[in-house]
Amino acid sequence: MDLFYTQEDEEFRRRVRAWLEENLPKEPLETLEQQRAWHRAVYEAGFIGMGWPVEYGGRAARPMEQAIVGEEMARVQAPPTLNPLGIAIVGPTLIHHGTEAQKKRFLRNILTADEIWCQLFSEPNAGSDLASLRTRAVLEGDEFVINGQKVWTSGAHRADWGLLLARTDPDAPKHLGISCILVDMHTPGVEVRPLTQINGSNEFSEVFFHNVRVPAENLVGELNAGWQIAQTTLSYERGGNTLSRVSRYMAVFNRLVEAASELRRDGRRAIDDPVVRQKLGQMYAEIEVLRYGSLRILSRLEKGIRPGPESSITKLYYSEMEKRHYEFVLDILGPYGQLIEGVPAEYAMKEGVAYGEPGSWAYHFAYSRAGTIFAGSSEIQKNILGERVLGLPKEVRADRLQAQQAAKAQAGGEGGA
Amino acid sequence: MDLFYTQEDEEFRRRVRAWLEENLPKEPLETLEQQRAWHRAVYEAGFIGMGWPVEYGGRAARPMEQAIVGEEMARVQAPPTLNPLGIAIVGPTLIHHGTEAQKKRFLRNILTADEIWCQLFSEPNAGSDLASLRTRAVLEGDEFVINGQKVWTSGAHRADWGLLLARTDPDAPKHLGISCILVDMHTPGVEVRPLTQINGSNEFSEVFFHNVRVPAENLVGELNAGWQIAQTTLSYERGGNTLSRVSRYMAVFNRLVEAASELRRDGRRAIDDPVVRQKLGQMYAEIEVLRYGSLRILSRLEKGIRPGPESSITKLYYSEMEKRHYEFVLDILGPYGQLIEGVPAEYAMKEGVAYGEPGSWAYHFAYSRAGTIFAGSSEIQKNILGERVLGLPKEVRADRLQAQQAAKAQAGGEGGA
Amino acid sequence: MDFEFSQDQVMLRDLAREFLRERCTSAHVRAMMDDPAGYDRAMYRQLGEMSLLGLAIPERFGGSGLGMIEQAIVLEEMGRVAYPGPFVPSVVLAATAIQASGDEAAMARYLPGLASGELTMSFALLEDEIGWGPEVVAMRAVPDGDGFVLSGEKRFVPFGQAVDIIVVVARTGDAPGDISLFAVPRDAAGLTVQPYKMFDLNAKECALRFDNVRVPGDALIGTLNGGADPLDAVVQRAAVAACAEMLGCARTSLEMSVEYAKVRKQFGQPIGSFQAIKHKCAEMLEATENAHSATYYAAWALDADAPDARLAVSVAKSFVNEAARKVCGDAIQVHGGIGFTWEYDLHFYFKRAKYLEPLWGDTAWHRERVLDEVLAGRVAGAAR
Amino acid sequence: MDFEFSQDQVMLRDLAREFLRERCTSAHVRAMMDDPAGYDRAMYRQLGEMSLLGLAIPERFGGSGLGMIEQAIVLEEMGRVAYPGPFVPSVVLAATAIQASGDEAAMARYLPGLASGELTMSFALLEDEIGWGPEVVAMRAVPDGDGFVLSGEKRFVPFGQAVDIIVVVARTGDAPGDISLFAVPRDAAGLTVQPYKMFDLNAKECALRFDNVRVPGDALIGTLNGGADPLDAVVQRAAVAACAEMLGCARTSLEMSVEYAKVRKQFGQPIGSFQAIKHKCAEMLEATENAHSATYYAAWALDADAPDARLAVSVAKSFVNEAARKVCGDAIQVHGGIGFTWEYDLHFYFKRAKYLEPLWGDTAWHRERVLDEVLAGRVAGAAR
Repeated sequence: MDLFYTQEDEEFRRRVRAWLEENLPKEPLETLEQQRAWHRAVYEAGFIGMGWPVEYGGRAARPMEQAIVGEEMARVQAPPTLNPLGIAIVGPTLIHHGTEAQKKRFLRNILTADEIWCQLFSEPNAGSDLASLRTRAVLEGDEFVINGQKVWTSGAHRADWGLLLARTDPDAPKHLGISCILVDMHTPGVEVRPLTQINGSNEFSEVFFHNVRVPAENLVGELNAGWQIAQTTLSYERGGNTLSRVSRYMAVFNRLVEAASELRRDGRRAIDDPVVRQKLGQMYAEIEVLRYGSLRILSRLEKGIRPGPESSITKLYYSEMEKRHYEFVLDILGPYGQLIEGVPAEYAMKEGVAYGEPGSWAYHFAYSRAGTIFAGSSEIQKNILGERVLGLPKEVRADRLQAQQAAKAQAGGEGGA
Repeated sequence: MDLFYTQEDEEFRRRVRAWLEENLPKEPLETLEQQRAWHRAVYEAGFIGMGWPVEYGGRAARPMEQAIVGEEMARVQAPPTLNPLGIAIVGPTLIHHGTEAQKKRFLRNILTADEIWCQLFSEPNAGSDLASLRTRAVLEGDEFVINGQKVWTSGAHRADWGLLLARTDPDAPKHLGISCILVDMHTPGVEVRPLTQINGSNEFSEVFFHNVRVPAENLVGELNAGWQIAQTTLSYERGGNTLSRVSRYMAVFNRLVEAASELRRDGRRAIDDPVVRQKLGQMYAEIEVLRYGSLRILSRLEKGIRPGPESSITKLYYSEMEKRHYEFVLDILGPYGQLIEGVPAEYAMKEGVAYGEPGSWAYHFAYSRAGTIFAGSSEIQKNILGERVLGLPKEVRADRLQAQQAAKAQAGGEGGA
Repeated sequence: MDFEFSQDQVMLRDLAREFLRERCTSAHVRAMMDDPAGYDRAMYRQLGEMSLLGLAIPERFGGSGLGMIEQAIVLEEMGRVAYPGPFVPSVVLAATAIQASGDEAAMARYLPGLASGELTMSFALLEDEIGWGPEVVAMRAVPDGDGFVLSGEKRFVPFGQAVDIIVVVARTGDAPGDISLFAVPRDAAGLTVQPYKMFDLNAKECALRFDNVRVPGDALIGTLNGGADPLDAVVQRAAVAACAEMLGCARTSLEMSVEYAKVRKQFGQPIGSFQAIKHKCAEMLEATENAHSATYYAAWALDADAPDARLAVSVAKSFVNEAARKVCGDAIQVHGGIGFTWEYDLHFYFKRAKYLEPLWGDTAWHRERVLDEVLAGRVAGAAR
Repeated sequence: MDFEFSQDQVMLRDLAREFLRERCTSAHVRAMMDDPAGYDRAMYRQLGEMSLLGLAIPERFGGSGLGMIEQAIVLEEMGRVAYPGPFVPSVVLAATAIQASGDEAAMARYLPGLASGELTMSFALLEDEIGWGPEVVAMRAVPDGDGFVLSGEKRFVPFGQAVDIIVVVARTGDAPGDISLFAVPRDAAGLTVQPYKMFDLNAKECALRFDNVRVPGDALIGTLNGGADPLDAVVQRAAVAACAEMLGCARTSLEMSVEYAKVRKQFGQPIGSFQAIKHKCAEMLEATENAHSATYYAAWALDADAPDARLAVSVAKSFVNEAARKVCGDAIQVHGGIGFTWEYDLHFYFKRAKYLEPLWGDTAWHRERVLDEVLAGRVAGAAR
């Protein structure tokens, strides 16, 4: 055990900091053009897709270097770069499962954000039970014809391409009839409808497919092997990027401490109230524990050990923690924590924020409710931990029974017990 | 809504208080004889089985009167009377389901505690899943021959009689082959082995049956109708006796406040520590809510409305609350809360208490862990509330599937889906 | 001992429920989010015609002479549909302040209008500091001829942008409790309204800026420096009103969750058949029913002037705050993604309950008061 | 950056695990409950022979010159089997106090015996008040000729009834921090031992009554009035030691629960297939793994003298307290009735973890210190 950063890491961190000092935009990025410029600057500095193989535009950087970049970006609250799903999900999927032609065609444009990607997985009736998805892709000649509906698609309104999971064999057991297909979002028949969330934002959309025709060569991997591809993809980038999350939480915590140092409650500053202090102490401790856990995963990644299903611990922990912490925030700030417009500067998370925009306490409070639902709900994470890490027996479940019965029926009607 | 007690109730309470002032034992009751004398005095005052019909030795008292007696007894920490299971469980069962001969033979002796009863329900492999019990009772001529094992039997070592659930039809679906039988605990072949709990006490026992012969006339109700009888019995006395529980919690709370007023922590009295005060305030509020809920049930009982499955709310609430509260107790008292012998008088729950005896904070702390397991675990209570109160669909469960398959198989081997 | 609603109370509940279900639809609630006034004046007047506004106002001033229980019954129904309107500011906050002031002239002047719905009012307490006693009031009302001049800023004034008159708590002396109540018309010269936007878009609150606002002498409600007791009465009743409304939010959240869990299928079976969901719903039921007991016990204790009334109010607010937080929050988890969409109504209740949670004492504040009351021996009589 | 144990550390863990599994059986733990000394001296000496006692003692005094990480590794294994013995009082509390005092003579006198296991010691801090700084020390050591006389009572002295020498914290001056450390033989004249019985029967603690106990001048460890810094060092290391032992308790509780949930059937299926049980086990795993990260980060931070070492200790103790409470408590719920029986071993871990929870700072105490450290800016360097 040695939890000091190596000299090499410290040196790298200094370089990242120096770069940020010089290049961090002084003003908020308002237009897509400004955002593209920032993205390109970060890319050219070598900080995007830095873990990718060199031949695909990456730098084969160590996980620790990637983590340091994430941490430092979050520390100075740098604006996000573009194409997060392209870089975190689609790129690695293509690197692992794509054809050489697909890699050539797509990877560089993902890194430069010249083509922006979204992920087309969830459906209205396939949330936790993703494998029951119903969007159909039927092979007609050298084209797939796609019909169906996706939901909870992040960034669909500005996406050029989408990574789609669709059913290609309706007769197979549900996990075995799914394929993974690349879809040009500008194809006729693709319709994106924004979906507003309870905090007023609409970064998610519904996406409808009406006879959308996609070249067969856009299939990723084998036909009907989409489920496996999606699983490896989903676990690909887990854990290594949690340090940037820690930095974000720390920034929020620090702002909360500032506000609590100004705000008076019941005759004293909130920060001097022992009950408030307990909550702040708990918050900080819990964030630190996330940091320790992240370092633990990172040190395994550095040794080339990929996290398995136990990475659900991290997701479960931080999403439930975030929910708890934003309740604390609203406890501590009282009604000030619920103001979106008109909040006095000294108590604001960020000034000049409109309803539906990130930057108010309440916006993020609401958002903390989504963390335990999206990307595998807490219930799903606990199932994974219980069954795949602890080896507890699987639930008796209706879909499994149906599958068993179907298998039995197919094996021939021998009947009986 | 009118939550004042009626004048009649207030008058009755005054009478109970006056009686207690005169009759409450001044010294702890140490021998069984002393306990019997106390029991008899309470019985003669009309405070035992007071809700029973007059013809069986009761007084047909209103639920409110019963509650007041319980509350007042608990308020002065009166010693318990004998035969609690006989009076709460067995008596009502016989009143509802017993033959006239059984009523004549047993009821009066239950009230006077001349015969003490235990309840023989749980088994090592039938806890939450009580209906899977395996103790067999085989009718041979005019006798049942009983073999098997029971566990978690409270007061078995001093019981004269037991109310037994045993399987009388091993071929019937599991809920339908169970009967309810009265067993003389002095019959040859009945062996009681004390079971020590984690707090060192042993009020529970295991009970073994080796060819125990019981007259057939000791069957309660119909053969194989035992499950239904047990269900009605278990729900019979729910809710009305919660006020005495509230009084007990209040007594503990008051003692805790005394100890916290003496104990110094980090330079001040514990009672002056805002964080401790939060815990005390929460405890008191939660006990009060139990009191309000009890009054609500009681006021329905007064109108003749028997509580249904929603009484699981009460059990779930107070058992989980107790667990929480004893954690608070140990938080507040620090290491003093874990002393059994040698605890300074000012911090003791009760003085002169040996390991395994009630009266230390830690004894009750440990006991609080049992409340969410016994008498229907919290998981079972939540199932009841979910399915029987809220009407949520039942779980897909292995035993149900087996029962379905068995039923299907019996209906003839038509096979297929 | 009777914890059940009387027949009259059941009729009242049904009346309110039917009216609100029919009129206060999802579409109405959504329309009011963008409405500057934030409520439908005609619907509010109808509440008056149905005698729902004057429930706790004495009969001689046009009310029904009932009490907190009846107000709680109506407020629970309002919580159930997330009703937007100045019911609480007018007939709980302002009406309580006026009645508790003992000022007969003020009662005669304001209460009949409040009961009929012709008049709407609010109550302005908070400034910069959060707290619920006279010590948070720094704003001065300075005598000026036969009137007073008020300067300063009040915050979190509910429906302050829409009501006719605001009861303002102002400092009139140097002792900590030297505060007084003044009725200030919203359109008074020098009074500027700065509407807030809150997380609950139906929680119409605003800041009020007073720049030498002059009011006549008869704007004083009650006696000079006599504002502390009425303020205390307002806090007590407002806390219970918040409980009732949160209880209604919890009830709807629970009902929607149970209905959804029955029909939504994942893995081939209704999600309500999974223990993770079933047990959550069971806990929500437990919390909701206990919140009911706590809310109505407190309402009764206030009406009956029971010795443990203050205790009961703090028990209720501390308990119902947590219960509603749990129930309305868990409802989102039970629903999954759809519960997080704007189109689905579930967030109405989540937001309303969260809005009410810190008001008139948050959980920590009331727990401290529970212990205070207990250590002072002000507990329920008979049972102790 | 390497959060994994080194090969040496893994070997150490396996060595301790194997020895303890074999020797510290359920029967041994149960036998020690009734044993007045509370531990097996031969087994303890064997720990010394295996170099497990002197891990954190410098090589020149017969130890291995390693640190807190290695002690934590061994303590986690001890927690796993609920080892009863004076390991913590001797080689964490007393040895830390002696080393932190900087007193070379005392080190030469005591440390070799502690490392070999020939000598056992304890540490007496608490009196009536609960707290972890010099301010809880009221007992005076009064100079008397070339020695000192001690009078008063110490409480909660771990294994005080069984060890050879007790390091006593006594007041020697009037400033709040004026405390000193004295080595007092257990059989000193005037010293009376009053053994306690605690909820964890293997937690052998006692009260020590000092009636004019006279000790020579060289009983002073370190300098006169120089006890505050060593005390602080003791609290830091003892807190992490408690974390490690609680972590071990949690691990065994989790493992037993998972095994039981796989085989115990109710309703025709293993209870581990029910979400209520499965999800509880998943949460227990989450808590345990996070407790591991927190414990070893803190141990490393102490060894490395990292700028955030004090913060890390308080993070760990506040977090692991709660984690172990949850895991060991939930284990009983998962087991149902059998988990509540004396015959089943589960209660060993539940009780040990509960015993350790309030010691060297409970959750609230450490949360307050976390915030203190943060507001003082003593946080991890690079990441902030």
